Amino acid sequence: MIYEGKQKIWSEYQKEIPDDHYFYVRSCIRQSFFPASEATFLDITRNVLGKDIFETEHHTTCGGIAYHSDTIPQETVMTIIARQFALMAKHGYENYVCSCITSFGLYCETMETWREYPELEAKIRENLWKSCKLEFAKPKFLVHASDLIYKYRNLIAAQAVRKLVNVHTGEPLKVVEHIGCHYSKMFPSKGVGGAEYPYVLVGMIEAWGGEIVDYPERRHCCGFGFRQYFIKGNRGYSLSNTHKKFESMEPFKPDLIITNCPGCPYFLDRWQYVIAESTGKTYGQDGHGIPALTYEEVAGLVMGYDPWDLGLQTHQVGVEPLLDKMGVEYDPAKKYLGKDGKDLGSPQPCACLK
Amino acid sequence: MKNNILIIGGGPAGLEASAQLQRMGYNVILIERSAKLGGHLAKWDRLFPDRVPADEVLGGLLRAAEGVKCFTDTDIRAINRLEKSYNVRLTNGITVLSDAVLVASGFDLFNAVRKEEYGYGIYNQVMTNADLEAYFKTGNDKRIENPKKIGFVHCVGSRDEKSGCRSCSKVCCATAVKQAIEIKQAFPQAEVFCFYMDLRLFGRHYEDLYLEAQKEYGVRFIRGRVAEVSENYDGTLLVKAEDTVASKPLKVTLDLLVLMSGMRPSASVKELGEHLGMMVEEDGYFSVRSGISAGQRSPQPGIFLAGAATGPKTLPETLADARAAAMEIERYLTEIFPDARNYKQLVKERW
Amino acid sequence: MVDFGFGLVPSSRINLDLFDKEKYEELAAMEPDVRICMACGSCTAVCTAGKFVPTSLREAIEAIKNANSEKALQMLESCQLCGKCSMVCPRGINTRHLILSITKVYSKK
Amino acid sequence: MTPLFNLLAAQAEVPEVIDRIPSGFSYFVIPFTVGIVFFLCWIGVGCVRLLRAVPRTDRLRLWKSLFIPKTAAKNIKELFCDCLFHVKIWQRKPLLGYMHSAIAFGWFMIIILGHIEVALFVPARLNVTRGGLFYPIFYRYFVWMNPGHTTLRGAFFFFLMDFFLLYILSGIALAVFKRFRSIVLGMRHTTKPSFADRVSLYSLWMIFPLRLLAESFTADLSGGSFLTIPVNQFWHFLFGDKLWFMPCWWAYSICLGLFFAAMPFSRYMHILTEVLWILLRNAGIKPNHPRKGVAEAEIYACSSCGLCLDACPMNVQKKNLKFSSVYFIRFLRRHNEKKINAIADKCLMCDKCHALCPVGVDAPALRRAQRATVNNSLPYDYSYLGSVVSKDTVRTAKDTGAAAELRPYSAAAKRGWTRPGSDGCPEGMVSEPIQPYSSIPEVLYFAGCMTHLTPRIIKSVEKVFEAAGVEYAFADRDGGICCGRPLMLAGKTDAAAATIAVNKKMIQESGCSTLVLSCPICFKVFKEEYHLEGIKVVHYTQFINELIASGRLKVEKTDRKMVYHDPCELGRGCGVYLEPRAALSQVGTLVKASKEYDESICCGGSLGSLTLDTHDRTKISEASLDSLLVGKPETIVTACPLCLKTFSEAVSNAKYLTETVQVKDFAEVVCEH
Repeated sequence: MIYEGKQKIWSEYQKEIPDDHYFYVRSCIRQSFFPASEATFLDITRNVLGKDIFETEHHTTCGGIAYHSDTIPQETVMTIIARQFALMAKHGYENYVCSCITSFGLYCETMETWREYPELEAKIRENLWKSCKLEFAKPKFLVHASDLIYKYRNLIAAQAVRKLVNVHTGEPLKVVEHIGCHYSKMFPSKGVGGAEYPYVLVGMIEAWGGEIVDYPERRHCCGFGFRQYFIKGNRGYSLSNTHKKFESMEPFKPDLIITNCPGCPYFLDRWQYVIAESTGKTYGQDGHGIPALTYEEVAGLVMGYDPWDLGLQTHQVGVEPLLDKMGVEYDPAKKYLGKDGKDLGSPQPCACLK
Repeated sequence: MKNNILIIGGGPAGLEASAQLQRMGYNVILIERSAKLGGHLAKWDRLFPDRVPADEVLGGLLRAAEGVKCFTDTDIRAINRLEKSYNVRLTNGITVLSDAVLVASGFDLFNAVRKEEYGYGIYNQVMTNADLEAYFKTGNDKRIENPKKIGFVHCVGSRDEKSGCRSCSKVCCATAVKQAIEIKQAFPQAEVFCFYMDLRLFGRHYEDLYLEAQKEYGVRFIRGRVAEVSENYDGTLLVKAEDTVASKPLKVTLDLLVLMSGMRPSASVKELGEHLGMMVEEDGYFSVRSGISAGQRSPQPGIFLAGAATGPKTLPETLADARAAAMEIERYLTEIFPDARNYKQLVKERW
Repeated sequence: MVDFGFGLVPSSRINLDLFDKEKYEELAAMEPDVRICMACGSCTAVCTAGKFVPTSLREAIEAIKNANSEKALQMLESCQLCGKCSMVCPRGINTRHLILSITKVYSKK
Repeated sequence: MTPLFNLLAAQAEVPEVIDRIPSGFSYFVIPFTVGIVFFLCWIGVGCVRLLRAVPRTDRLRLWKSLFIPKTAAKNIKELFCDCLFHVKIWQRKPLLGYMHSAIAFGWFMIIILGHIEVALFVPARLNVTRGGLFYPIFYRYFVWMNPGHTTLRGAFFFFLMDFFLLYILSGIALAVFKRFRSIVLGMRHTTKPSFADRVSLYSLWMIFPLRLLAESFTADLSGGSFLTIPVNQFWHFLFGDKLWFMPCWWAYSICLGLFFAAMPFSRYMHILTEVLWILLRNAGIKPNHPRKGVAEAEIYACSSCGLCLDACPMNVQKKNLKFSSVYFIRFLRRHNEKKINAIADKCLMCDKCHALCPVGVDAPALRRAQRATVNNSLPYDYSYLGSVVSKDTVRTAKDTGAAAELRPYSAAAKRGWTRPGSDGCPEGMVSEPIQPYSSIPEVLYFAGCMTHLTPRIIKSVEKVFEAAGVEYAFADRDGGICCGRPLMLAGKTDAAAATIAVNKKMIQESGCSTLVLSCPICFKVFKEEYHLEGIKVVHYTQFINELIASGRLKVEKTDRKMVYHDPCELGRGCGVYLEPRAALSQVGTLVKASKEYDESICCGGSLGSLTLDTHDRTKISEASLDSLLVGKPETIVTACPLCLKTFSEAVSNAKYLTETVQVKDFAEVVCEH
């Protein structure tokens, strides 16, 4: 690989990311699967870096899942989005940051559509007024939460207590980055680094001392694909897509997968379990899997958060080997204890996946 | 009658035209922005379909153009139209008063970096047709060390609206087949694949070249455009395309991938256009008086065009075009130009 | 092993890395014309057997080059060697011998 | 002048011939004896081995055939005509014929006469124990004439012997001459002799001159005639009385010995194997393997005379000479599997070598058998044939409504195959089986695969039928299946059988009384392999000729100059030469081709060859065209879709740009008049 070549491309796909004052919207999936990730995001940005990130309990889903599953029409989803924008305007913000890639893609799609068809935007305005008596203003800047962490990557690095380095060998950790398809494949110009060699996560890894892995199926979808997963009969396709990615990254022996999408960490994590249990194949060292983390979790780790506070126990693939490599001290006994210290109950041990 | 004629561009078209015009007794001034005459021809090793050495052809052109006043490393600073002729100031300080101007600004090769998905400049084992010609000329390129499997991608930057070129570059198919044969001659054990959308082997003997590639060299032609290239752990390339004949997606591991960069309008077109007040069409090439009956005449009286300045052309087409331009200039300078009184009238009627 | 009610789906992608060069060269030595097919499909269009079951020399050649000799054989097993294809082939491929040769080379295990 | 019976009586007292050497033996006979003994043993063993390889039923067939008067007569006739007089060669190349018959017949007579002499004069010597094996051969050495007692009878034999010796010598002379200038005897190419061939060839050349020498030396003692006596006197004149005749007799014997010893390994073996082959052939026993059993007799019957070299249409290119039948058979003898296959696949199966073979060796059949050994075992799946039904409304001159659609799909469906809306049949659906024929047609017309590539044939045939008011059904209007002949030609005999069975059913169900075919390839196989009892199988040339003859079809004669090309499968294949010509001479004037009838040159498009490439085929087409164009015809008429297509393409080659000749089909031409 010729690194300079990539830098040239990356330099052509840079977007303006304001430094502060954001209206934050959460992700349906992440709230339920990785609640700690969003909490960590807010904690880092607000408390550690002292940024103004506002969120309101009145915001709803963006409707993306329903939309991509062909259960609601585009106008409906646009009206929902319009309402979110209205909330942002109401609270006097013009920078919009969302935690979900599906939402991010959908916001981009919506704004592009409105740009192409102003009459549609007018119609949505009308819909929103009729339904909620609200007026909306389009955000001046639309970014994804990972864009923001990318923006702050060096600030974070400055406050980091450890690097993405194997403390035993001194080697940088081999990291696979996986961006959500809807982050930049639909609108390459809207993502940092474009669609072919996206930079948003690479930037973080480089800043935090890790080494990025460039494997053939890097751009391939994690396998979620909405319908492919929601209909059980199609799950084989979803699984096969994930399998393809792991087969492709295997020779590079990655220590960790970092993602910026709600679906990806979930599927890259859970499908490893399914592949292991149904075929006996595992991809990590000696029977372990490859931990698939969110960028907030990785950020949390380098900044010295307690792994269990980061919710790493909610992953199917055990993170302990990673923590050992990074020299993160943790208390195995506390793994399945909730905030107030009461036992959450530990999962059944797996037959194949350690 | 020693009219001055300024020829812009020292490639095959410029050289051929200047040789012809000089023979007709005109006073030819040839300017070339780069340091060397010959344009792309100077960088090429052998030419399709008969694989004649490019140097021989160029040598012939240069010999024929001997005695022509020519300035290399020279560009145009400014042009202003006098009543009939043009006053041209060159970057080397010289000013030329020329009665006719021939624009032979040629073409640029498509910058393969623009097709990110092919990874040119990013993966070690990806090169362009020009790189390969250079290898054939010099015999050294760190990317080529006994490759076992080699792929050629046709239409890189051609027939691709996303990379800003809807039309066909005309020469790449034949070049690809020629290079496939040559690389196979260099590495007889190698497997060679050509990924094409349509094989446009229109010229005489081109089909023979195609047949030879299949029959004698076992080159595999796959109808389908490479869509994604990525690098394997061992540095080899994983190439994905569709075999549209079998209508199935396809993947293959290659040691070397050659991109057939197409023809793009020369970068100089824009400013030249401004200097000469000449229109450039949507495709970026100069527009002509009439694509059929006046392909060498620009809309501007006294300004002529030849070669790839008016769209992709093969070498023989370019040379023929240059000769045609020479005839057009001769006609203009004898029938229209001299008649000072009715000049405007004649231009209206005959230009 | 756990049964989840769904599993990995085999890829339909052609993998040219599985192409058996030696066998192909054996075939080409027997009938060099296999190299010069340009996939025009004339053979398939006139095929006598093709009227009743999928029979296509063009597809067979394609299949072999795409490392799928089973399909190639299946595409030819109904052939009656009537020779219409040899009459219409623009490249003058010796189709009947090619068909026999393909069957010879690829049906022997 | 004493009457003959007195002479016979006279012999009683005074023998006419006296045993010169009482022992009746001399060492010089050893080489010959050894040779002939070895040879006889070889033959004996060979015959036994061969007959044991032949299946029992065939063996019985052979014995029976010997006693069936008809075949017996045929045997005798052919034995004389083919083996001794070489009539077949006479007919085509008289000089060559003379050469062969001179040597064969002459030698045969000398042997016979030699034995008769011995039988008459020294009968005791016929006994093997007393040298019966060699005595008659060297008779002239062992005896001398009782001076003054020579009779007319003796002189008569002397004369005959000398006469036949001379006859042979003339043949030998020609043979020697042929070695160097074969063209004079009408052969452009001759076979390359193998080592054994050379040995026996040269010894054969030597045998008779030496015999002349030897006998002439002893002519004054043991008698001679117009040839030997003068020579004898010449010797005396030359060397006086000292004649060393022993060396000559030795040399003579050695040559004979050599010849017989080398014979089994040389082409000359055919002299005897031909006999066996003729018997087997006339007994109607066919080879089912290219080498074993009957085939062995056949391949050893080949005289490698090389007539097939000139016959073979591939000989237009020297490089292809090595694929001629004579070499094929040579390799069969040598069991050279690789070469055998290569040659077997090249052949066009035009059958010309068979037609012109003086020994009647059916090399194409052997090649097919050879192909079968390789290709018959190749896998195939004809399960779909089960669903092939033909359907056509009977059409008469009046009714020309389009035929109902035939679409058997079950096979396709079985293999889960659907072709959207193919031929009006909805995707994947199987049109319900339809009754094959709406009413019984008088004539069933089967066009065949190839004819569907030459629609003009179909159009013309239908036009002719309608003009003649023929009630007919079109068996494969919507395309049927192959006739099976191409499969047979490729050696896939089982697959062919499967195909044939299906077509046979379809035809019998039609209930037609006559089956008309426009493709000779189909015609041959329908005639020979289908056994359609009660159905007349005719080629459209025959059928149309009949229509014209019977006046059902009116044609007017023009002075259009035409040449007729005999398609291999129709002419040599089925012996149809005259009908097409008869019909054509009704509509125009026929000119001759340089090679026609059973000598016509294959058009090059033949399905017979498996490996011949386009370039080689074009060369053959050109040779064939050149032969057809000698008479400067306006039109080349042929009666085979393959020939039609091949010629039509060939005349458009650069080579014939100047030619204005047009290529037409038989029916097409008939239509035009």
